[in-house]
Amino acid sequence: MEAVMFFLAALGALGGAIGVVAMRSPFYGVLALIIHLFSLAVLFLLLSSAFVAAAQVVVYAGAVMVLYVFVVAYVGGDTESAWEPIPGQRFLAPLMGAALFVELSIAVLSSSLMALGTHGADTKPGFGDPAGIGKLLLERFLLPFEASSILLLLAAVGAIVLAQRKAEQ
Amino acid sequence: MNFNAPHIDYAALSPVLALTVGLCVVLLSGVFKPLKRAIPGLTLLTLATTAGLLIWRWDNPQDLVSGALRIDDLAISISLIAILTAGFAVLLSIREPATEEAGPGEYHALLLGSVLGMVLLAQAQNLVTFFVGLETLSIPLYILCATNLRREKSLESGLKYLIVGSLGSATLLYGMAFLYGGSGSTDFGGIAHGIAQKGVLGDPLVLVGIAMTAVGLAFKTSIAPFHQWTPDVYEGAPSPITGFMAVATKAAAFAVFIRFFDVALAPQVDDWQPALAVLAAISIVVGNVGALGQDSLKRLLGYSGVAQAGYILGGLVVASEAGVNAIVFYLAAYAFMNLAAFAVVVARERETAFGDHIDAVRGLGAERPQLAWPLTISMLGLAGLPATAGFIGKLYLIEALVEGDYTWLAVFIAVGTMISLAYYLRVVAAMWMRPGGEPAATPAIAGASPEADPIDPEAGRRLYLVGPALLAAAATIFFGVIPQP
Amino acid sequence: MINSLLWTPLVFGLIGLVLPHRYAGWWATLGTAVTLGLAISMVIGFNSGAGLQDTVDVNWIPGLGVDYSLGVDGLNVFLILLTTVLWVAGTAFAAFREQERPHLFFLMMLLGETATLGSFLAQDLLLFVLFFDLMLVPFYFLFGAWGSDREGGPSASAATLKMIVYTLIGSLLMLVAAIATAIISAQDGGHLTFSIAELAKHPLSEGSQRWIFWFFAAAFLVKMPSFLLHGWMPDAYRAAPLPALAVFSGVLAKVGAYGFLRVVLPLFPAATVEFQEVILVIALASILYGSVMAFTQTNVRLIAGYSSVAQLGFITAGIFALSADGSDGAVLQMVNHGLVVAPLFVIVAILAERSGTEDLREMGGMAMKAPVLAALFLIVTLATLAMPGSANFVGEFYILNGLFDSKIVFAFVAISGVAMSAYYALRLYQRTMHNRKPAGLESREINLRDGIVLVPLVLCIIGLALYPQLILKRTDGAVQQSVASVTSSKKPVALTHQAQPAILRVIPQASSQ
Amino acid sequence: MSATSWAWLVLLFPLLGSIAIALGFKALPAKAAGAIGTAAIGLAFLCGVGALIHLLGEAPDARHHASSLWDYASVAGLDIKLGIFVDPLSVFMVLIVTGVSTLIHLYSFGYMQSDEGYHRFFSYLNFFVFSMLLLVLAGNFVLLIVGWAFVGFASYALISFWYRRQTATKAGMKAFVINVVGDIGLVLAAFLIFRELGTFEYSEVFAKAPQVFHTNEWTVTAICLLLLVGAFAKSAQLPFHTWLPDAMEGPTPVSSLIHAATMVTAGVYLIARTHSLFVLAPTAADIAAFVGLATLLVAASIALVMTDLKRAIAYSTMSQIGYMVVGVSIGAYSAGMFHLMTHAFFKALLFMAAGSIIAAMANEQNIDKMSGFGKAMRFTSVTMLCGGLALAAFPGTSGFFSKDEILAYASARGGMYLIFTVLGYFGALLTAIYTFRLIFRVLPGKPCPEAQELIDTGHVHHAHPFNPATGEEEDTAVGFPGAEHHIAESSLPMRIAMGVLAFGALFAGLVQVPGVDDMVTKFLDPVFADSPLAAIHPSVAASWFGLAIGAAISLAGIGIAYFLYVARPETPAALQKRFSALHTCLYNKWYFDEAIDFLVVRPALAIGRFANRTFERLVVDGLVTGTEDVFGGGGRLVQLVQSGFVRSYALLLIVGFAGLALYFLLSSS
Amino acid sequence: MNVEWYIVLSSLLFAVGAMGILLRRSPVVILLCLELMLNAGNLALVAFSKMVGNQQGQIFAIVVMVVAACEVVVGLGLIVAIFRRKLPLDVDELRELRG
Repeated sequence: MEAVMFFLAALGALGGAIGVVAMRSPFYGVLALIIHLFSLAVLFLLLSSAFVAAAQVVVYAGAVMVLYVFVVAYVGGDTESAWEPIPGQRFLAPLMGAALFVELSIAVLSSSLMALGTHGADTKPGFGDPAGIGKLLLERFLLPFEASSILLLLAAVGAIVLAQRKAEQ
Repeated sequence: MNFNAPHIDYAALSPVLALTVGLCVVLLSGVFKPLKRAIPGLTLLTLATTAGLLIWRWDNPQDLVSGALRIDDLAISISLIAILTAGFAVLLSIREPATEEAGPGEYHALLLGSVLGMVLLAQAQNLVTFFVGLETLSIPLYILCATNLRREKSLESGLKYLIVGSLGSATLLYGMAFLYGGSGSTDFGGIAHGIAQKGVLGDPLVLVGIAMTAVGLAFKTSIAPFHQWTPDVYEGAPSPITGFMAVATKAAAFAVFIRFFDVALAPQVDDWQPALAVLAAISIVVGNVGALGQDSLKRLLGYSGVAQAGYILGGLVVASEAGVNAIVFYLAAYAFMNLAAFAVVVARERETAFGDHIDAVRGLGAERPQLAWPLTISMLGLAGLPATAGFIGKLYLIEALVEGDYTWLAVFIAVGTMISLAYYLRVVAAMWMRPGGEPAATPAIAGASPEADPIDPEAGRRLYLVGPALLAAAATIFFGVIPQP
Repeated sequence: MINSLLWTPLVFGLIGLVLPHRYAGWWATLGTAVTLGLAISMVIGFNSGAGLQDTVDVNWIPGLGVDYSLGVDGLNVFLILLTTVLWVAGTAFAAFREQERPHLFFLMMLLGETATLGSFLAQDLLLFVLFFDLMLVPFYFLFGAWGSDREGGPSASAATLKMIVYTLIGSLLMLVAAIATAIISAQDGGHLTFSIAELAKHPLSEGSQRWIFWFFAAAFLVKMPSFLLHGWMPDAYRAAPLPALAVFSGVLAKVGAYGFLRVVLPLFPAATVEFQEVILVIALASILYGSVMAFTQTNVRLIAGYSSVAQLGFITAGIFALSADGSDGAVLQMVNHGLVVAPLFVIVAILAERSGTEDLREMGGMAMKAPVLAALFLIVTLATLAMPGSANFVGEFYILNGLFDSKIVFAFVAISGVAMSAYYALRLYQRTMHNRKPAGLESREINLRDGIVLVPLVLCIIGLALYPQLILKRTDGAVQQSVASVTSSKKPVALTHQAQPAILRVIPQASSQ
Repeated sequence: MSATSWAWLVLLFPLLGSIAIALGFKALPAKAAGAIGTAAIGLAFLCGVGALIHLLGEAPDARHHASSLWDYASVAGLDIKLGIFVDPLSVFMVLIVTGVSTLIHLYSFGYMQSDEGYHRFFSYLNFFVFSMLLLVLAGNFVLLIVGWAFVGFASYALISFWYRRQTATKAGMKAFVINVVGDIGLVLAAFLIFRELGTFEYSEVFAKAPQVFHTNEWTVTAICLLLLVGAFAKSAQLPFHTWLPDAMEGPTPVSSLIHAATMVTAGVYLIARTHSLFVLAPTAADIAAFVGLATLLVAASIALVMTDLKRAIAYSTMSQIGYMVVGVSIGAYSAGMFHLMTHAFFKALLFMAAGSIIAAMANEQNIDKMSGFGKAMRFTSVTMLCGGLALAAFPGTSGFFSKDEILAYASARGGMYLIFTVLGYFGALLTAIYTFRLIFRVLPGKPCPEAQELIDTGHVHHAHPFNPATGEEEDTAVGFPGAEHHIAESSLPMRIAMGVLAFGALFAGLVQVPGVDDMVTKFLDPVFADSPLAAIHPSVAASWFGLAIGAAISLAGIGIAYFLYVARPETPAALQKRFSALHTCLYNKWYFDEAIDFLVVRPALAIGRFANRTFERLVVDGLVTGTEDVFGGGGRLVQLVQSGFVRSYALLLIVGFAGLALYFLLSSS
Repeated sequence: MNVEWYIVLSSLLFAVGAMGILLRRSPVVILLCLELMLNAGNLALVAFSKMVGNQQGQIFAIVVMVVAACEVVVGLGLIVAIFRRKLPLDVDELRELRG
């Protein structure tokens, strides 16, 4: 069952990802990404990370994607031409993509780390649930947590600075 | 389930807190018209307070907030460099069009945000803080680069920086994930412990993780071949920001580079040492030859930054105390030299229609000696000529390298310096010597263009531009003569 | 005392910045004169038997083991005097003329003097390197900003850039080498120090010496410049303003040769012995090439420039004879050559003012109404060609005698340079002063202002010709010491290298009879 | 006063004179300069006499003294002092030099009167005398080299005295460079001496040499050969002689003093001075003798065809020095020195006479255009005849005794050395012929226009001043003979000088008549006592037999000359046609100039041009520009990659990442 | 499923995202691809978190989500600014800065 779920979710994630890369129109790209994100959430669940999966759905698929959709709607989702101005890019990009994948896979598969070949450590129930995450977040990772809130503030300020009307003068 | 609030030593955390508070105050002041004029002052006050608090914590190393941060002399000195640079940037931003475009409150808040990221980064000792700090540093900079919204170049630089920067961040993140996987911990100490204990020393997973984190950090420090954003972004961004970015980003990134590689990855030192040495050598060559023949001063400084990053990386390669000291000294020296240069560039940008083209400083020696001298000293210092801090910095680096049996890299530094003279001295020649060729017939940006910024013919006399320039130049000389005051 | 000697010029230069334009030159000249006075009193107080004296030694960068360490001994005492003398002449010569931006010009001149004195005085390896590099900065400005562009050639700033980059290759490698010397020495047991005397006590292993030797040699050979490394010289010499060129050619080139004696011989004795013949070949090539170039050149500056190449070749050969007399002669010859080439450039300046050209082919007959100028020039010429009876001859005599004793074949080749020097020096004199006067060329007697500059220099030449012992006597002790470090390491090497080229063993020693 | 003090004074006066005249060139009137110069040399002569008297008052084997002023350059085992060495040989030379110089100064006092470089001339001339005295008085090899080079310089300065003549400056350069080659020979010899003996001092060298060297050991031979290079260059022996004829560009008194009487004989002096070494290296001595002989014959043969009056006499000088070199090399030291003395008298005299005639010809030097001066210039003709007779070794004149003494010695030494006697007499025949060729061409016959003018008006001929070598017209400013530069025997000082010399030329031989007085030999004997060769003496009878043969040959030569140039004046042209190849060869001076030009000068200049035009540009500059191009090219490549496409930046980043990861993967294993 | 599978999947996603950045010219799509890469990192983090049995990786993943969101916001802001400035929304046409 878990294997089936994994393959389905993996297919979804991969398909979404390929969709993002392959779709000519940004709009379809955004939709493909949403599929990808949902699939990822499933994978997270499979990895007993309920809170992360939830956050993924709410934050990403919900909030962020909406922003994307708005922006794409605002700037217009022109499809991009197939013309490639950079010589060699067409050829090198997939090559390097493949190289990356091969190298990373080798790193993983040839690793002597035994745990990789297992289902993971035996976790207590409650691993990855909101309570545990929240506790960890507020105890050990208090500072990064607070810092990321400031980061969010800054990003918001930045978005305003960049997108404000004044720029059109 | 009981919740134990972590122990927080507010005294030691005070610099970070002060910065955060200052950031909010500045942001809010932007909203109220009467307070707008006070914003640079408030920003400077924040920076000064932070600096004071940092100095207060000198020689008192300790871990903070469950080991997320570590405040020690390395962190403090790097933070001080970042704050000093930010202070200069504030001064240089006075009357900068970008400030007006973005709104002074937002502009300065973003600047402070970036500084906050740097301070965090300099103190970070776990992967999460590291990543957040890095992003807190970068994201405001992406925005600040683009703040001169009327200029296409500014937007272009912001976008380029964002895309490549995020790519770098993603790579870094992926590397961190591998290291976490390999060692089972996100703390630097834990990683070192994990690598050493779990028998994954030399494991491909860990090594590729190291490679990816190295790429991410090399990107931030402008090490070739991950440097390509540098010249473009330097050229496109508003000059005060470029100056800030050139120095502070590099300093903060090197701080975490040191901490991460010399602490967390110390067990793997034999593996990453040669790789980083090669990267340093490539940077030295690429940066120096790339700067040859550049007409844009900022671009030239960008390439020079690549080369300088290569030099500094040398200090990291040897993974010794001497190396760390050398890096810190060199970064401080680099800060002064670059700030002097950028102050002059800013002044000339406003004063002439040539922008940052090298023609803008032609004949400066006769016209504006108060600007020509700082730029000259800066160039000579960057070129590593004696009696400047640059020379002493190189001295420290070379000594560390030779001591660490990386003499060949020291030779690379020497050869790189030789090449670099060709472009640094070109700037000096333009200022003091008879022009070799005719100045460009048309200024880089024609006066009538909508993108042109207003010309301020008095910019070369304004204290807030000349003062920093002279100050930085004086410091360059001072540390060149008395390196250990 | 030694501190004031070193820093007086710079202090005067900085004060001069606030004086009115008119006085800048004279103030600077005063500064150099004061320095000269200090140098003279130092020479008078010099005790030729006492080794290093007047020392100053302060920790400068404790973390790196770098000291601010100065001192005077036989090797540098007269080079310092030479420096101060030539700087007075050069500065006064410049002060008599209208200079653009005089403040800066004279500041750079004086900074140059401080840097040069510093490199002569430094007893700390790193301090030496620092001053060695620092010397370039003022001359970069002087050559680039006050130099003249050549028609159809590179501009002054381009030519100067070439010079700086070229000469700095060596210097930067030397920096690496200097640091390596100290660190390797410290790793062999001992604390980190750059003191030359300390380092000399613990020579490095032969393997390290080998590469470090070449790094130093590269710096010094470029500076001189020697054959194949002189590519920067023609353009820079053409561009340079003559007062600066006079001191540059007169003093700075000697720093390279001095470096061999001060640093290379004591610190890297094994490598010195090993590469003796290589350096000698370079030296000979410099002599021959410099001479040949000098007698086909038509630009008067370059004749002087290439003759310097040849002369520095002699000096190098003398040092690498690795015998006391050779090195004695080399030191003497450094002073001599400085005293000769500086007035030569002053004369070139005077001639160029009268003829409006620096091309030998367009000159001639200038002695007509200028007997005094002609006489001064003649004396300088004769000293240039090392006329027996001049101190230059004594210098060359010592050099060649040293070479003759150690490497006879090299001596025979080197001495052919003497004949060529006669030709090119006289050619320069004849083609400018004698023969028919081209139309439009003015023959005018030297004026008082130039006379004040030139006559004392010529008197120095004459005085030294009468009593070269003045220098030799004071130099010998230090030179013996410098050479002794090599000769002591030479013996085992000589034993292991039985298979010397046959030609070097042809002449049996007198003592075997 | 000791002998050395006298000697120091001998050195002092000319030096002071030179400096005084040089410094006072503006203040002193012309006559005062001449007077000071002449007086300085005169005083030096008197001091020389003082030294002579002092020496004569001592026992013959105690007649050598050394003295030094200060350490000149004495460190590192070299001990070079500013020291002099006084012995009969040096005093003998001092007396000849100062004596002849005084007379020539006197002559110049008149001769140069109208020259605008009058001060310069006397300053140089005094300096020359100082240098020459330094050369002969030097107490060690280094100081010898100094004097050696100083005279070379003085010679250069005076040859190119009229420096606006390109021919003069060229000749000066040639003389100087060849002399420097000689200097180098001496310097190398000094090095070798020092290497073997550890000293430069004469006394020590000569004392140590016999103990250290075996006879004919190659070291000592090398030393002697190197010394010979110096000697030959200075004394214009083959193949270093080419500068001497060209040196005639200088004013005539200079030719007379430097290039006839004194400087060019320095080589002879050197060989005599270092005879202790030559005794140890007989091979080198023989080489010297044969070179001397060759020079003697070659120069004499060239003198037969020279049409330039001064150059002909110059070749004669070379030839006569050949005799001296033969003399001192084969062991006839006193005879060689004696010939040096007599030659100084008669050759100086001949030049003076020639100078007068050339002045009368308004600088024309071609003997083909001269005739009839016997009537026009009586005094000059008579003195010229005196000089000519002495040169031709007319019985009873000074040259007669001195030359024959050398040849008699050669025959007394016997064996191979008879060659010198035989060929020496042949040379004497040639000498007599060419000498009287000149005299018969110039003095008798129908006066040429210039001579006629002198007879008619009492004034010398005036023409536009021109360069006799090129025919180029000259302006009259400084550096050329002045407009009135046509003094011909009119001035009293000149007459006095010529008169005294004529007397010397005729009668100086009487001091050394074989079997009668032998004054020179006796005086110089202590110097050469250490040489085994000095013990060989031709018997008186043999000497007189030689004299008789010499007289016969001299008369025969004069007779042939009379036959050719007076009795049958058309014969020379016929002979010239008959032996045109030989004549061309002689006329071109055996092509020595061309050979040297081809072998030395051209290659050197070609190398120089190659270095300047090709090597410098391609290799030296190429090294620079090549490096520049490499880095510049690298820069352009970097900038090309910096294409502005953000995606290509990303690509490079990924490539770098892939590379780095690959490295780490490879290093993991 | 073994953790390996997740990691390999995440590296595949990472590679696809990187390829997208290299191939696509619309800044919006490039931002999407950046999201892909960050999410690949998240997947790896979460998988490793499961593997080693501590939740630090999950915390990290959450923080990464925040960061990713920030990047998106800023990126989209830039895109809007560029659009307002009437510049082409094509990264290849923004190449005034080069050399």
